[in-house]
Amino acid sequence: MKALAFGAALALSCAAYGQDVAKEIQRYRQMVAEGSPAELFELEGEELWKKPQGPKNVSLQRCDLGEGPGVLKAAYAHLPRYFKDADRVMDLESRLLHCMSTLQGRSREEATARVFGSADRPSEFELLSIYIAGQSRGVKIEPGLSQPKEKASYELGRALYFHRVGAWDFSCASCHGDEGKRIRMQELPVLYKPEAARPVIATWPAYRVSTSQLVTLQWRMNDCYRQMRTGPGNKR
Amino acid sequence: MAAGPMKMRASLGTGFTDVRVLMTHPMETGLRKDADGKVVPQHFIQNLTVKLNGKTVLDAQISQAVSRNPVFSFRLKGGAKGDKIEVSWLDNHGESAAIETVVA
Amino acid sequence: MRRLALLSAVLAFPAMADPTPADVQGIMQRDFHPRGQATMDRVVQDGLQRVCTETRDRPPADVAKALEADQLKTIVYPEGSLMGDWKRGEAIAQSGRGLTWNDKPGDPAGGSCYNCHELSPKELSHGTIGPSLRGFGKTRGTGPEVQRYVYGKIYNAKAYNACSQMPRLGASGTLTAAQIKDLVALLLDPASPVNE
Amino acid sequence: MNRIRRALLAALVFAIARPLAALAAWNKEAFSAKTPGEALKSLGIGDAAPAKDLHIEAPEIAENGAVVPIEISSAIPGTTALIVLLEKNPFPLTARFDFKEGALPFVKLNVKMAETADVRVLAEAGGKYYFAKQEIKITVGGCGG
Repeated sequence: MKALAFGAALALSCAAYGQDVAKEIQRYRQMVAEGSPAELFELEGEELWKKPQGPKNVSLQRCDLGEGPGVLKAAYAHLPRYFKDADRVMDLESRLLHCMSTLQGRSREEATARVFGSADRPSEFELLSIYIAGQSRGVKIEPGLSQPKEKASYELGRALYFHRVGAWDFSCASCHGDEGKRIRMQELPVLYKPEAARPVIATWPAYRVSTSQLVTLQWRMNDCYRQMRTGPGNKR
Repeated sequence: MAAGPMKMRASLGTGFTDVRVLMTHPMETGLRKDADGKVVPQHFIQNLTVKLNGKTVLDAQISQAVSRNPVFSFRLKGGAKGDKIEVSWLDNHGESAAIETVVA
Repeated sequence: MRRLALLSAVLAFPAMADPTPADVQGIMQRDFHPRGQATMDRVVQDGLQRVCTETRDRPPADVAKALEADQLKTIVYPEGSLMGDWKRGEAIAQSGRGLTWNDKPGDPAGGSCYNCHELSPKELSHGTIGPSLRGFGKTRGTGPEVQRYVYGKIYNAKAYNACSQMPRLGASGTLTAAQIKDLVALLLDPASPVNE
Repeated sequence: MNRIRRALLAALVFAIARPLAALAAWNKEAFSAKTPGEALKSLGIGDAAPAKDLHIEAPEIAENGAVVPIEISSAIPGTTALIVLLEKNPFPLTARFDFKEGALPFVKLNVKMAETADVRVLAEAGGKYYFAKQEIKITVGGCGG
């Protein structure tokens, strides 16, 4: 499906030759995916999930990610969602931070000192994220949308998606607004449409080939804003 | 980055055993500069050894041009449940690591 | 919560109906941070950005006309020929650097042209957000009027189409006059690979 | 499944102080060679014949030179070694695999390529050398910033 749209876009400019380019890039991506070391990071994430840490020296294993304390199955697929104990909507990282604070007794300053890691050393959030996301394989992505605060978050996210800002006047929709567009060879999913967003979001967190780095959705959005020429969403 | 985890999977194919091994290693070329503009010294795996039931079946020498966090697939002749496969590596700093698995 | 990035920023906001661009801007000002050359004024919308956001890039014709006239005034044309060197232009078109929080201020920026446009047929990796510019100069020639149009379009695309998705590469301070001239040459010079 | 997983975890990196270092040979001269010709000379390889039975499975276009997947295999009887050269890299020799009794001449790996170039694979069989080549185009991915 994706490959078809991709081929069609190219065919406009360079006919049959474009089909070959699209096919080869597709083959490249498939071969890279088969040889991805992402599983290594899932193992590291599992160790971190089970490792006692913080002043209380306990692990995160009793953390409630929305499906009940310690339940990882399908938890990632149903985030972000509203949490009564915090009276707000949380995504995976903010919920993990909540657990680090309540269960492990860690300070926000310490726990968020390093939100995004490097190729040499992925961050705690990145390793935990890929492990937890791995427990939602095959589960349909359905974030919370029934509670009033969930609806309000959704509406804000939607407004932000179309908000043109920054030195280059971009919104998310500048690139992810129309079907069949690309940046260089990268197809751009129209992310405000759930049917287009689901299969893409399901591939995150991801092992990023260009930098050999493990990255999360928060990183992805933050780096989009970098390239939209605004400031970052994290203080570092 | 020091040696991180390794992971290995061995699966029986028709007439051979497929071995896939993942290793955490920076594979620094010695040509890359860090954020401060300093050259990151060479640091890469040079040797890779695959053993089947204690006997070496594959010896590899590799260069810094192998990608970071290397992934290799090999094929061993035949193979049966219970076969023990061991993969080890040695880098240019003299660091090494190994992993073993039993074909299931 | 501020330290965790964007999603949480949005999620933390209290319930309300139909957020306006002003609401969104408030959140960005609260939760985004300055870094490097990306200072906080980057998250404050200018009038044009505000109108385009509010109208989903389809402003009423009279508003669009007024905005375009306004933007046209920002364009500064250098003296003499507007054609530079297409070879340097090709390098500028290839580069996606400049103005981000991790670019060094003062380092030469690129135009990111290939991210969105097809130009030289030798470059297979080109985007499709903007129209293909392959062969652009073939039918248009190299006359002073077309040079002036191309220079102006690169300098401030919004002067020709108020809610264009193309950055205002001159007006935003991304590219210098000399760089824009090199891009004009890349598009118009008969010797440029674009016009093969 | 669970058992396998436990076994895998148990096997995680045991640091070793075995005489691997003493046994391991790494052909410094060949790996330091700056051209494919010099590298082959250092490996003691003279003539090589083109061979249809030596297969390279690689994409013709790679979106990113940092990770280029290559699968190589030989159907030449008696193949004992496979050698990979990336012709335009600063140091072309990238890998040499020596297969003993028990291993099939097959390997899949990811390599870094500086620019569009040929990947050249050589096979050693019965003291003779064979080669195959494929061009891989390296393009730019993402926004390039």
